[in-house]
Amino acid sequence: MRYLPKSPADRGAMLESIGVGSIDDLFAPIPAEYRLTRDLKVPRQMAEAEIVDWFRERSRENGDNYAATFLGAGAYYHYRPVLIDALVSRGEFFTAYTPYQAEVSQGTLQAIFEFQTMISELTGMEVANASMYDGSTAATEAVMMAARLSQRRSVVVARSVHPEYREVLSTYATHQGMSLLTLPYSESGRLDLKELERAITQETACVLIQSPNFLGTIEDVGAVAELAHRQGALLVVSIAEAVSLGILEPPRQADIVALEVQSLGVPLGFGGPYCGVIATRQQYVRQMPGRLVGQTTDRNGKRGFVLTLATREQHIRREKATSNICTNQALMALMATIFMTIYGKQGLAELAKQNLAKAAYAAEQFGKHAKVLFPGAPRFHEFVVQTGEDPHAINNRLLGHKIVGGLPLKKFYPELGNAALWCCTEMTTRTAIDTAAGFISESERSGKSAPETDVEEVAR
Amino acid sequence: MRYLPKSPADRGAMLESIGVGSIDDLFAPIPAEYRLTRDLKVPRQMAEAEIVDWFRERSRENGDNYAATFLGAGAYYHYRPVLIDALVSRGEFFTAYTPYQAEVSQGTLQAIFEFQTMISELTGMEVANASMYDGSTAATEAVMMAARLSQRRSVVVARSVHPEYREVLSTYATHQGMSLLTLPYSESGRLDLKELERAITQETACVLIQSPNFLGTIEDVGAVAELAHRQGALLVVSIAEAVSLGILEPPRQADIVALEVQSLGVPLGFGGPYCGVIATRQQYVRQMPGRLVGQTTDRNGKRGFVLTLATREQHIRREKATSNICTNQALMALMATIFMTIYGKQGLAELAKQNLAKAAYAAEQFGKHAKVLFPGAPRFHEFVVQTGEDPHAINNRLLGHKIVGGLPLKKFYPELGNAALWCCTEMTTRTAIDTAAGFISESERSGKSAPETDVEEVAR
Amino acid sequence: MKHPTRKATRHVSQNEGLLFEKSSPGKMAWKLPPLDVPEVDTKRLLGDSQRTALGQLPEVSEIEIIRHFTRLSTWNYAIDLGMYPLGSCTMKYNPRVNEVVARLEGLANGHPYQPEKISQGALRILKTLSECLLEITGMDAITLQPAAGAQGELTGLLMVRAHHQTKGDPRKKILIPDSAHGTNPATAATVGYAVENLKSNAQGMVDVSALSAQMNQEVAALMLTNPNTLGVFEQEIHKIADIMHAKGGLLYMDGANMNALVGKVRPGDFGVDLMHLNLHKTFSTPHGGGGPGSGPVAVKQFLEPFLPWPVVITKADGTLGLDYNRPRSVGRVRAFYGNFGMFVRALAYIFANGPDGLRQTTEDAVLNANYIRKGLEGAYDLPYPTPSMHEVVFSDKLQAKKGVRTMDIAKRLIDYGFHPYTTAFPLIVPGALMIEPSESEPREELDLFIEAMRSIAEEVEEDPEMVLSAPHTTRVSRLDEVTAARNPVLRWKPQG
Amino acid sequence: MKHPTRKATRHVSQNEGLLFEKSSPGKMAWKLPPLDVPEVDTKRLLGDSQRTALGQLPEVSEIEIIRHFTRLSTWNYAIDLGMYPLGSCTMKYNPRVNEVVARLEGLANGHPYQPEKISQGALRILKTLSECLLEITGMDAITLQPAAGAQGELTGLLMVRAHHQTKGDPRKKILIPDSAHGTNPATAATVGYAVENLKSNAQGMVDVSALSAQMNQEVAALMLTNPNTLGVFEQEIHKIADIMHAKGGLLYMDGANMNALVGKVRPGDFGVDLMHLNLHKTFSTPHGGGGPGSGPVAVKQFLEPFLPWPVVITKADGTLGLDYNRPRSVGRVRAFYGNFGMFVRALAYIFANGPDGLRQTTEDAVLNANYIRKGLEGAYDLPYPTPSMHEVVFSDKLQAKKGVRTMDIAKRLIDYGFHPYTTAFPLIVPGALMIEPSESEPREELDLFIEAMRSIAEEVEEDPEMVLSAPHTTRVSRLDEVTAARNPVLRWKPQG
Ligand SMILES: Cc1ncc(COP(=O)(O)O)c(C=O)c1O
Ligand SMILES: Cc1ncc(COP(=O)(O)O)c(C=O)c1O
Repeated sequence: MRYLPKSPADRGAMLESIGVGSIDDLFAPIPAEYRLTRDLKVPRQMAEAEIVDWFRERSRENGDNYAATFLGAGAYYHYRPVLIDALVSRGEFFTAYTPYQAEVSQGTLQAIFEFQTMISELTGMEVANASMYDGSTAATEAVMMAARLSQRRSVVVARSVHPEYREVLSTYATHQGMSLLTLPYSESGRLDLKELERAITQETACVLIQSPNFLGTIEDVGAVAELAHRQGALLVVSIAEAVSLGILEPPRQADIVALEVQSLGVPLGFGGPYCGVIATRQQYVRQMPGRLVGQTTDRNGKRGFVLTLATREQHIRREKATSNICTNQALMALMATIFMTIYGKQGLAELAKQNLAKAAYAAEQFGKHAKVLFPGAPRFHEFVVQTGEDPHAINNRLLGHKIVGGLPLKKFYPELGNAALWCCTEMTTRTAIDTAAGFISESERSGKSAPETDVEEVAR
Repeated sequence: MRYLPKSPADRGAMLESIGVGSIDDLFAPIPAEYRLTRDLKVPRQMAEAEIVDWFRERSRENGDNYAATFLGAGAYYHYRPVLIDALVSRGEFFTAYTPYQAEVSQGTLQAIFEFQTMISELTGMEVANASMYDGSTAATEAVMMAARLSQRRSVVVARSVHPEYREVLSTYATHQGMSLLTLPYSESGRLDLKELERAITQETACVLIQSPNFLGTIEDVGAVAELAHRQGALLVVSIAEAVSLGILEPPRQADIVALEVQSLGVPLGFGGPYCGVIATRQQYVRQMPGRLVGQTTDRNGKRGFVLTLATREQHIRREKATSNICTNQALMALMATIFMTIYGKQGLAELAKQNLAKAAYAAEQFGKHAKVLFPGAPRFHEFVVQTGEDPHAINNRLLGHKIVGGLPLKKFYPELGNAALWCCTEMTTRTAIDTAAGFISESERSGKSAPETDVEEVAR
Repeated sequence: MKHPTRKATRHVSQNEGLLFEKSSPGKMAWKLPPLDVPEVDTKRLLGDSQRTALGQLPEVSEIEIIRHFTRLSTWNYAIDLGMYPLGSCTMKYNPRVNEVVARLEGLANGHPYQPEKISQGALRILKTLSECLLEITGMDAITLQPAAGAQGELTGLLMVRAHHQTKGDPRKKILIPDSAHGTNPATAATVGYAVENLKSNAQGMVDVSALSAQMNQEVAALMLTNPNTLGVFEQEIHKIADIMHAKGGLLYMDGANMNALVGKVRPGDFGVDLMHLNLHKTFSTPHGGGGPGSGPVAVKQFLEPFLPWPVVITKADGTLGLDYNRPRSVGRVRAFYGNFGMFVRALAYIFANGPDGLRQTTEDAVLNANYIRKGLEGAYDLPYPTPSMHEVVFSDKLQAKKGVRTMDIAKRLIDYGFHPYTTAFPLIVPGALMIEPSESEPREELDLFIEAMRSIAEEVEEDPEMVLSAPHTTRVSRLDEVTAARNPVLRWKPQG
Repeated sequence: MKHPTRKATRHVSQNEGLLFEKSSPGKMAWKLPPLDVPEVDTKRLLGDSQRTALGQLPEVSEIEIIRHFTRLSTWNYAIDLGMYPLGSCTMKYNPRVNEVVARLEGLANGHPYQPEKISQGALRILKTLSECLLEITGMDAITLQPAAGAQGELTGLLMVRAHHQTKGDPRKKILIPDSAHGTNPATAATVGYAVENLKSNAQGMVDVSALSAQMNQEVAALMLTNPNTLGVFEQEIHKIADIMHAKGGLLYMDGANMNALVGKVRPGDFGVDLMHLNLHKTFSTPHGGGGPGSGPVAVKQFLEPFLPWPVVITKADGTLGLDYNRPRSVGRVRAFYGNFGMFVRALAYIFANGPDGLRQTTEDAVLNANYIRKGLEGAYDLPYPTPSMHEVVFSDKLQAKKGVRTMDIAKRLIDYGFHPYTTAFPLIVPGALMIEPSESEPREELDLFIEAMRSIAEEVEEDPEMVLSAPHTTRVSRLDEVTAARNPVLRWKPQG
């Protein structure tokens, strides 16, 4: 087998030096009755060329030749500068372990320190950790952290938070005896502040909102923060689209920010690996989950970096740890670090502005033919369009033109009827927007409303 | 501009420290009347994404989705193990210069030393150089080297040497006052030995043959060597398909071997960059062109490698140098080194054997319908097929099935009529062979012989 | 260095500051294509939500970025550079073809919500990998959703809980051996269980009679690592399973050490009810300096209804789809379908190996560990003489007499050109040296390792200070972790 | 080190033997797909031509190959690690996007003989690059075929020869300034010309009156590097051209130093008849540890008929094609069409820059060289005080008094974390230090370089032995080149 660096002679000599007659002697501790005496039924050993071919075929079956996509909803298609893969493909980065041994891991450690710094700047928080699994678990762990900090067990969640994030929160919270109260969005697509005021009590550990939220609207973070803080509750803000922070005021009033950084240079990759991160105030850092890198000095006073505050973590604190997380998403955090470095202060603002402009144009074009919901609040690069016809049907026709339409929302928000969430980024060309607008216009003009059963479920 | 690491402030401060008022002061030595006062008319600065898109478009126009190719003729489509690009993409390799400063270039130097060793082994020669531009210039320079060694000026060349190699030789030889005599191939597709015997004289510096030759046949190197050596001429053997050496006896009787190593892991790349190399006997090394790496020791007796025997080269010897070559094809030599390491002793033999088997099968299938020329001599993985119809026409139909047919030979060997040179490698599937055989059979059965003028010139 | 090593030398290495220290206004590494839609008035669109300042993000050029991260990278040790014998981490070769296939256009750019009809490739990968992992573990059903081992544990314990709840018997406790990894108790706590410690016996295995005594109707499951963190196979695994099952408890296996078992024995065959795998250990996906990982959970049939949603199904028309309609499911543990990129890599690894390669891999991993064990016996204390599988745990008992502890030996190993082993784990071995070579080490590298470790043992006798003050060959000397934790500096700030 | 540097430190570095020393029968890194056609009897097919033994090719596994070449790579200095101020080499940033586009399927796998109708993409690249280079040089026609600068020179001189021959006036000599690169005279000799040296004047420029005197009907051309190898622009270029043209000679320009001119001045505008470019210098294609390069030759219209075949043409139907029907052509200088992969990269570089970027690049290159010159004045002898363009040449005159020569200073520079400059070239400067920073260096790196060079100058005064015995920080100390040349060991051989 080509990955194994041994010749038959090597194996023989090693067995001899160990003092056993055969390799099976080393497996003697396994009770004989359980030992496998047959080959595993997995595909036969394949040549490299065969492996590449097999996956190429899968890639082709997976829409590798689509011209445009209007899908967002927590996973965003941005341009990934080629520097990212060029750098993360260096073996010294991607084949290294967690930097436990600082003296031979300064590369990873310094890069994480830079990540923590940039995320702090981007979110307007004081500190950030080294990463969480993704945006959904970051939001969930942020809520747990808020519960520990506030010593309270009730959580108020906006319904405009990503539905799958809410599902994850619910999974985790259920078994911790925490109660979740989900609040509706208002006419403007924002969390209903009146409902919120009523819902928050002295028992409320925190309020969880997302901004821009799942419906594309930007929440009034200041107002929510005030209502939360008035009752001693913390505010946790989840952000699924990190590029938005290039042009949107960060949620400085929040106590904890849970960010998904996929859009900063991490491939869409059919949903993962992505990279969550938690940022917060300095004072809360000892309740923060996840790894942290800190600056220190060596014996000669030279600057260096180490993993620190490990007493929060499972390998030291075991059942009393702030989280069970161990392996995290370091390589994706490195991708994001490189992405943020490439765009920098100016570029990130310009990038976000292009996203804003593309979506504004698209909303305007679509709005000529169909209803763009929630016009009352500002948005970044996603918006909800309501059509007469089921959006699955429109999308099916668009697919024929190699364009993937917006995400039909019926599954998550049935009350919105024939609505879909459309997203534009710097990758969305005017041509694609105009084409999609054409299909929507045609659908509306012909007054189509195909029965849903005829339509393939094009979004899950 | 994103490649330039300067801020406006940096530039200002630097000008100030130099003591000039503006950048244009530094360009004062250029007479004013010649200075360009307008923008160059080249495309405007493009974003990285635009650049990628532009070349993607070109890639698509360049047959990026073809299922199979039967083209060989000096450029061979073999599988390139992914390790090659993973390793040569390390900046330490591809962004380094020629290893002039040995103490900070041991990586490149050791790799070249390994290349020289493997090429020596592969060709059956004693020493090999660090690389030449390609197979054609390697053959040409080998002939020049033979002329220096023999102190003679006449060269005998087999017509079965790659036509473009012969063109290059002719270009170089013309202005050196060397005479070239081109000898025909015999019935078997090999150099006509009787003609050779007659042609070689005491004036003959060397005989140049290629094996396997351009027509796919393996030359009788021993017999040619004997005839050459009998008259004190040297034998230069050009090898365009290095993979053949996995299963073919190397030309040990040759004095100089000029090899093209493209097929050892270098991409087809529309003809370049490829990588030539010259191998020879130890005693001839001081007349060898190109760079050489030698083993030595440092001040503590530790093994190390350096560029050596530089007194042969242009930067020391100027007009008396063995060649004008300076920059060579180091990175391609590294690719070949990695390729040879991956396949190794056993793998290279097996690889060559698969090539042999594929071509044998194809020749058998094609031979059922059309005439396979030169059956009298052994061949490796190329063979000439003669059809009733112009092969351009058959190829045109095959193209419609995303298969690129063999190379029509009329341009190079008009005497062969409707002949084409077909090549199979380990990449050629049985399906592709059967499909092509089907088209040939169909062509022959329908007795087609379309007038050539109707047919697009599908090969150049 | 007293004992010179054949393994490493010192060489000139580039310094590099923080990115922020290289930043200067107007430098840039980006350019956007011209905007093809009308410009917008940001203020008008965003009002108060408009951001005015982007803080301290750096401004640098492309070449500076290449150099910055290239230089940083050269300060790291990595599998690509040499043996990385971290016990419990299975640092094996990360095949390059995995990286290539994971970056294929349709896989790297697939959107998780794209229509099923253009997602058949990705779904096929999920399905094929699932089938392979089930065959390898001997289990019946699987979820690929968990992002890492710890989240696999969590998913597993949620299913344990759901199982007991469904039976109307919500239990309270999880038994965990004292040798277990920290994520085990941390996970149990996260799921709301009380953790009860299980003491190991003198062989480093589960004390079966103690287990018998501790096992009762309150216990939901035993979380067992097998081979355990000493690298020891639980030989009485059948008894353990029986004890658990007899009292309605489940046997959860932490599969972090599957590299000792693949192709040789299947947990599903020896009584395990559910388990997680670490694709980033056993199945060669790269660690990436700390992640990503992937922690699929495989279960026996009776637990299948509790798997997180969605699950991959074959639809009536033969195409693949995702089923969200799973009323008894524990729910979702992360957004989308898991760390898909790792599935691609793990499957490519399985393809490259085939059944024969997988078995040989396991055999070589065990061979390597035993070779090291043999090579170091005598020089280091072996607290548990029980046969080793894929890793071996020594202690610093002999060296501690000279005041040298496992961490010191680890640091000194760096000077010999190696990444250290795992220190101070498992907790049942005071001063542990936990060594896992994996199958990826040639004999040559193992010999150098043994030579280095023996040389250090001699140094401890002759010149302990040399070891205590190690490393001596790195660009920074030993770093002050205490101050780092006492006054945490977790981000760069502009001077002044 | 007496004067510590901020630029570099020492760090642990892996040793690695030769591949052959790791080989063991039965190890492998390859696997072929199953053969889908019948097996063949090799002996029957090949007879005596069958090979029986493959010699000493190594047998190793994949992980060993990755480690071998990764370890080797870490022993190299590279542009990606820092400034690489080799004069005359233009070591600039090699953009990563170039590498990506050069590897696109249709370009990387395009066969040189594939039908024109599926080669339109490649031909379009040839054409677009040709147009850009013609605009940049101010010339009329171009060939991209030459594989490197030296082959460009050869192609150019062949055209010079063809030009004179066509006129029935085959000339015999080429004039070459004494400051020229070795390839110039070597090429002239290869083409069968006699070389006549042209002495530089006190400013390091062509001595115009000497040129006048030497120029006659025997002289085919002057090969001029401009700026020349001292980094000096030939200010009397118009006179030089006039002198050549007046006597029927041609002005050939070695364009190795085009990085000083692009976007600021065009050789075609100042009297050059033909010239070559080095895409691997001016146009950012990577040097690859010694190649590949690419040396296009651009000419004035009257030389167009002599260009090597084939040339790209636009056909009647608007598609592109290759024209081989070139009766007056000098012929072919290599197989196929040149180093196509380098064309892709060079064009990507031009696209990334645009007209403004190209000009700014040139300005920054000249700015950097002058900044270094200013920074080192006084510390090192400047033999020619003429203004510098993109590079500056000092001499070791001051240091030679202490017995320290340019090569010693170069080796010491390694300890300061830099790759040395070019030593001992051009020949007109005894003990030359030829420094070309290129535009890719940030001010920070230039300051460190100046600091290092000044520090070395001080060391020469205080402790010359420190410099003479340098480098001190590399994994090997100074290597014995004399023995290497005397007893050449050019390949590994098995022991015994
Ligand atoms: C035995 C054991 N269990 C669990 C884990 C946790 O796995 P992960 O880091 O993937 O969350 C580890 C990881 O080191 C481990 O070694
Ligand atoms: C001035 C000059 N001319 C010619 C050459 C030769 O170019 P190449 O190495 O591409 O053949 C060089 C290369 O260093 C050079 O510096």
